[in-house]
Amino acid sequence: MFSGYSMSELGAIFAMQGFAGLILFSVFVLMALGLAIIFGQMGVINMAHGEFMILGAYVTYMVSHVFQTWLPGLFGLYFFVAMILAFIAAGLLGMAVEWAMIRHLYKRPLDTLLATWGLSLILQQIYRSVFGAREVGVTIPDWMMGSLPLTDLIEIPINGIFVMVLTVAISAAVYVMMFRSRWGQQVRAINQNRVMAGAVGIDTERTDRLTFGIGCGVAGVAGAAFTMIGSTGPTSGQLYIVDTFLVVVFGGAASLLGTIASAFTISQAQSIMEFFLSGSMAKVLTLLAVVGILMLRPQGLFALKLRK
Amino acid sequence: MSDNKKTPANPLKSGPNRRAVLAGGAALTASLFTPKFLRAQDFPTAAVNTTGLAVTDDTVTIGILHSITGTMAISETGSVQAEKLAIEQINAQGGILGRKIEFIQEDGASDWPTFAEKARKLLVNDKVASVMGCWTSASRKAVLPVFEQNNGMLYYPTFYEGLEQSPNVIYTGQEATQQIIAGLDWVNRTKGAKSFYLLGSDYIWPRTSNKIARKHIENFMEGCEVVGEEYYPLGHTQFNSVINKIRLKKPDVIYAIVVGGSNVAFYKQLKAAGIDMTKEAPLLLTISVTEDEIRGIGGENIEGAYACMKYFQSLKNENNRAFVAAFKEMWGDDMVIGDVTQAAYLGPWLWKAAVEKAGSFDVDKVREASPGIELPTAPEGYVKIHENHHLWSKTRVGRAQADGQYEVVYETEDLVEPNPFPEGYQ
Amino acid sequence: MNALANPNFVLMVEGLTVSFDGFKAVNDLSFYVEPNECRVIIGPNGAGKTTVLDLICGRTRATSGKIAFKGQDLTQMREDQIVHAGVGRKFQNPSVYEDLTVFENLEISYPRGYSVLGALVFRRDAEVTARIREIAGMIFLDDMLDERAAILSHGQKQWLEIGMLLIQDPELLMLDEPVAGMSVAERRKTAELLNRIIADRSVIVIEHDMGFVADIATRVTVLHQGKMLSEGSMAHVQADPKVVEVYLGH
Amino acid sequence: MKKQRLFELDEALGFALLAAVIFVLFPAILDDFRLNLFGKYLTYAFVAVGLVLCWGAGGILSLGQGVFFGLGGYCMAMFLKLEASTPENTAIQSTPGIPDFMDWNQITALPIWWQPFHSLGFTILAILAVPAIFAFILGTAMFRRRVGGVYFAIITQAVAAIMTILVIGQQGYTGGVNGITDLRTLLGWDIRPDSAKVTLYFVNGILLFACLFVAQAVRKSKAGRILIAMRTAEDRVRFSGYDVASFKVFVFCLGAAFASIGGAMFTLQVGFMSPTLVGIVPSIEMVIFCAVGGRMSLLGAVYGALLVNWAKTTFSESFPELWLLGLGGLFIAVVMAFPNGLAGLYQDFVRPHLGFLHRERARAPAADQSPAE
Repeated sequence: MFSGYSMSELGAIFAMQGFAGLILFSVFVLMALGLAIIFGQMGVINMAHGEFMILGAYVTYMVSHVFQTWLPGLFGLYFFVAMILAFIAAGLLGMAVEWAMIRHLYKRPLDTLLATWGLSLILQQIYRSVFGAREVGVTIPDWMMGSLPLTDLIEIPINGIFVMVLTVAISAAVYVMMFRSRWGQQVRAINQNRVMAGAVGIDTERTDRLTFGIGCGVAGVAGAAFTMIGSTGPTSGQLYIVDTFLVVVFGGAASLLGTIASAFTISQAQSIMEFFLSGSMAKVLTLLAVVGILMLRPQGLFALKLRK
Repeated sequence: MSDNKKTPANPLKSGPNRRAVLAGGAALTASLFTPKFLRAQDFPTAAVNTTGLAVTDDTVTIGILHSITGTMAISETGSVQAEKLAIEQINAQGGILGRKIEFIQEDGASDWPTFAEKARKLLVNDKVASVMGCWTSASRKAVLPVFEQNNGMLYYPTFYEGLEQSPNVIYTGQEATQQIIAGLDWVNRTKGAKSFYLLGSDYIWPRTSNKIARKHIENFMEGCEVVGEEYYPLGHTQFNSVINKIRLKKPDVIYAIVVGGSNVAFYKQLKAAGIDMTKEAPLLLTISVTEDEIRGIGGENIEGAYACMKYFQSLKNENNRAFVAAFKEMWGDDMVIGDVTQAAYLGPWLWKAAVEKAGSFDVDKVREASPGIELPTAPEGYVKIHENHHLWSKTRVGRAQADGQYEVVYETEDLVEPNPFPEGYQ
Repeated sequence: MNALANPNFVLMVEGLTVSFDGFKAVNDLSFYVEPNECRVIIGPNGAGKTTVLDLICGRTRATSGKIAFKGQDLTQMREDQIVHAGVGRKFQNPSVYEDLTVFENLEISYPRGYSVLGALVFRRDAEVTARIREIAGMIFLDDMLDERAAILSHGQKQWLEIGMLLIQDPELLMLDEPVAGMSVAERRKTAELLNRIIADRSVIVIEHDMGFVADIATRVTVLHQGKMLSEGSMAHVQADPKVVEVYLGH
Repeated sequence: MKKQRLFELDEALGFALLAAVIFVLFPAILDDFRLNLFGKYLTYAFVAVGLVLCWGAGGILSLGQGVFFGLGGYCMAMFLKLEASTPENTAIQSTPGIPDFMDWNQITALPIWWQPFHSLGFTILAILAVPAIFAFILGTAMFRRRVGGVYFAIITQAVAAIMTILVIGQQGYTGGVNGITDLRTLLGWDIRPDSAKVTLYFVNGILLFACLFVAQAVRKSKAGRILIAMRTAEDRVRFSGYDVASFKVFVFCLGAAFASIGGAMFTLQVGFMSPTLVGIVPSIEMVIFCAVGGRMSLLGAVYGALLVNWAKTTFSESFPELWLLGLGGLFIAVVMAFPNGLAGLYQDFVRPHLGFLHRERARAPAADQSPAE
């Protein structure tokens, strides 16, 4: 398939395909980070993760309208406001859900799965009632929708760079929170031994709620960012859920580093296969490979071998 | 943001702005249609309804069967709205054979077995005289045996892949050859396009349409070739790889039949990757993006792309102006109307014309009367039902504007004959 | 000498090592258990006592080393195969089936119908019932056969689990802290029970209660940080200065 | 110590009551259309019964039961489609005699793996064997490596996603999104008229009872008790000499075969099979049927499937926009407030008033404890 192209063309294509893979990688990390926090640290399966993301997208949509109406001069910057508000909105909803539902189910992880699935249906219907059944069009500031021509052949999409920068920033923030802050210490303590953590004076209820809220908040930011590349509709969240879970499980649930590594592996595999095969087959083969590897290595790529 | 608020939760209650709608309907009627005020007593129920349909002395009941929940609700909402508008307008004119139309709305819930179940319910339990409904081919295929077995009448609004001709369905949208061939010829003739990259969501309509496109390009268009053909799963949201492949192949035309949520992702990523469609290098031609879809994609992201279908909201004729005005009166100013919405609007009117021609609600008589039915009042212009139950219609090419509307740049001179089983394209 | 084939020992452990992410929980451990011997393993917390039992019964896989039971290499066998070979193991925390009755708990351990098909066609015949009654008598639960195991006291659960092992009549019985958490009365009854059941089989016991150890042990192995610190009779071990240092220093 | 019986008195009465409801009550009070709908609901009950064994008894939650339902459904649909695709019926095609969707996809000869489905015998065998073999491979791979709980759930969910994409993507062989439609006769017997649907309803009911009896027999055998034992103390079972994985594989295969029978009956009753029955959403909905009925109770699962689907039809006829809220609320309510579903409500509120039925039983059976996790 490469006959008839010059070396520079091929080089450019491979560079751009590599970049496409990196964008996909960033998207996967963004999708999965929130879930990795919730699933990895709390053992809760949040099937409504996609709906929390879409909440972030709808917040972005509303903020864009507010700016268009009242602050047209600052429209180019609304996206940053939208992401902060998306984090807050999704985070608060997450904390409310934790309080009302999840905290009663910590000992029954499979039941959290069913309950949060129910939640996702309810959220979908609420979105549909509030925002309509149709997709909404989120207007992205012009500066974010262009591309940077590097050479004649290589063009780098700015929104791709934006997603990557955002991914790095959020990953770094999560890392700092998990491994450098008191909260992170408490979360990890609770993850290892809930009873003991409570006994040494950690407010496990508050920490749980905060953790769940932060996980959902990160999902909200991801949703806000995805308005640049995807659709915003009541059921759009479901598009992400399987990929997201596979990334987290493949990485080894308890490990944030594992999540990032698995996002990298899956995205590169999919991106390379997409280039050589048809899109549908690439997807099937990627999923098959992930499931196959998980069967051979159920603890995921980066799980620690623990003494039981 | 507010269209759903305007959707009446209970279909039997009328929507808002009833008076305005009636006025709109009346305007349409007055300007375009010579109303024949038919009185019910001239058509005794026993005579016009010999098969036990839900027809009384002053009402006739039909069904509306679309998804209002699930993933397809995004697309089907417009069809429901258009069908309700047509029913309101027909009732404002005095109904059909002096009988007001009442309707029972069922939710197919984007689930094909549910469509079949609801279709059965409408035909068997509710005995509706006809059904306006379905959107995806899969839902139509699911209900088709139900309609054939129970002898119902379905008005199906979507442009689709063809390869079907049921005595129990009137296809008010275009079949694939009607929609595809004129557009390909046009882009070759006026833009000099020689190489095509075919892209689609992975299911039967894009695959069949691309098959027809490929056959046409390879067999009937001199010196033209297909340089790539690619399918992505429904709901796929990452298109950077295919965009790179397109760059590599440098086609003159990207022929895109992406649907649903994937559409939004595809056009946003295309724009972000620096492929400016207004430069038309490559040119993008689609048959799957109506004004409805542009709302989700954002006009600024698809500006400059060409779409090939039979109807655009911006069509400049009296019928369409009245239709658009009435539609916005009923459902709100921020509504847009796409090809399928317009085709759905034709359904009740075509049925009315056939019933009146037959002088009966009986499905067999309506079917017999249907071929040859003309509708000069159609927003898209004159249409006529073909022997094969599809519509003769013109095909048009529109260029997407930043405001989300299409500017019509081409329309076929004559009506294009529907040809659901095209020779030479199999 | 091929230690694996030596018929004088029921169990041989040689050079046994297991590491978790570099941490060697058991380090180059060797010991031998003779027929009808009661071996008690003692040692401070974290010495690797439970891990040794896990390794023998197949719950944890050895990094290196050999474990042979009557000439069979246990390191290559599945847990259930090890059980069939004649090794029984009781867990530290009583592990019984709380949703089932005492009778059903014992019945599941009855050594017949191990395969799926066998379990489907298994019939509760007179022989099974008689044997379960006999064991229930031994473990002081003969009047509780129809109770759900969930309502048993901690001590009764320990007995039940011991009973579930007894019904299989293993040649090597491994008990992890069988009297932990028991009342004085229960403890006395348990000692009596253990003394009865260790009579005609080899037993490995992990225990902290030195009085209890002295009561039952044939030989004692002292573990410290995964390694063998001392081995011999109770008196020998108690006199060993290394052992004294570990325990006093602890 | 009691004698082992297949049925306790109250269980026997429960079975008899369900039989009365399915075989007498419904046909008596429902018109043909509704009866056909309930027949469709009953096909989901097969899946729910299988899930009671896997999830309720064995603690294995599969979110991929739709795959097995679909495999059974597609096997049956392939047979029916071949029967419907006679050269006379398909004369209009470029290659007469093959299914219409193959012709649309330029396939000119029947694929080799479709050939055996000309035979009803082979088809019935395939309906039972294909899902069981698939479940065996999947289960062996996972249970041997001790994948369980949440991981198993997510992996089976991914399998459902893969299956859907595959079926849709290979539309020349599977009919794609549309599925396999326009099925007409079974060995010349027209399955479309109402009279045929009524017959199929009874066949369906009889098969469901056959599955219920098998499930009851498994539960009452030592294997059933081992499953319960595994749920609370898996290691203890393992160190009592059982190969735990093989028991899990067994119930998983059994559940898969039940689901598959349900799928085949679905195809017969509804007249087509499509990938919407295979994917993630239907798979999770099938779990909720089971949860509503009570994950421990075989009969509860049947009532759960009937109740949820009946509610779905009724609500979506009257309040389509509220239906999702209702369904979502049902999920949450069942998990939070009624973890044992209908069967739990029966145990707590009805059974105490029926003391005479179970006087001989000393204590309540295992079903009233909280769900295992």
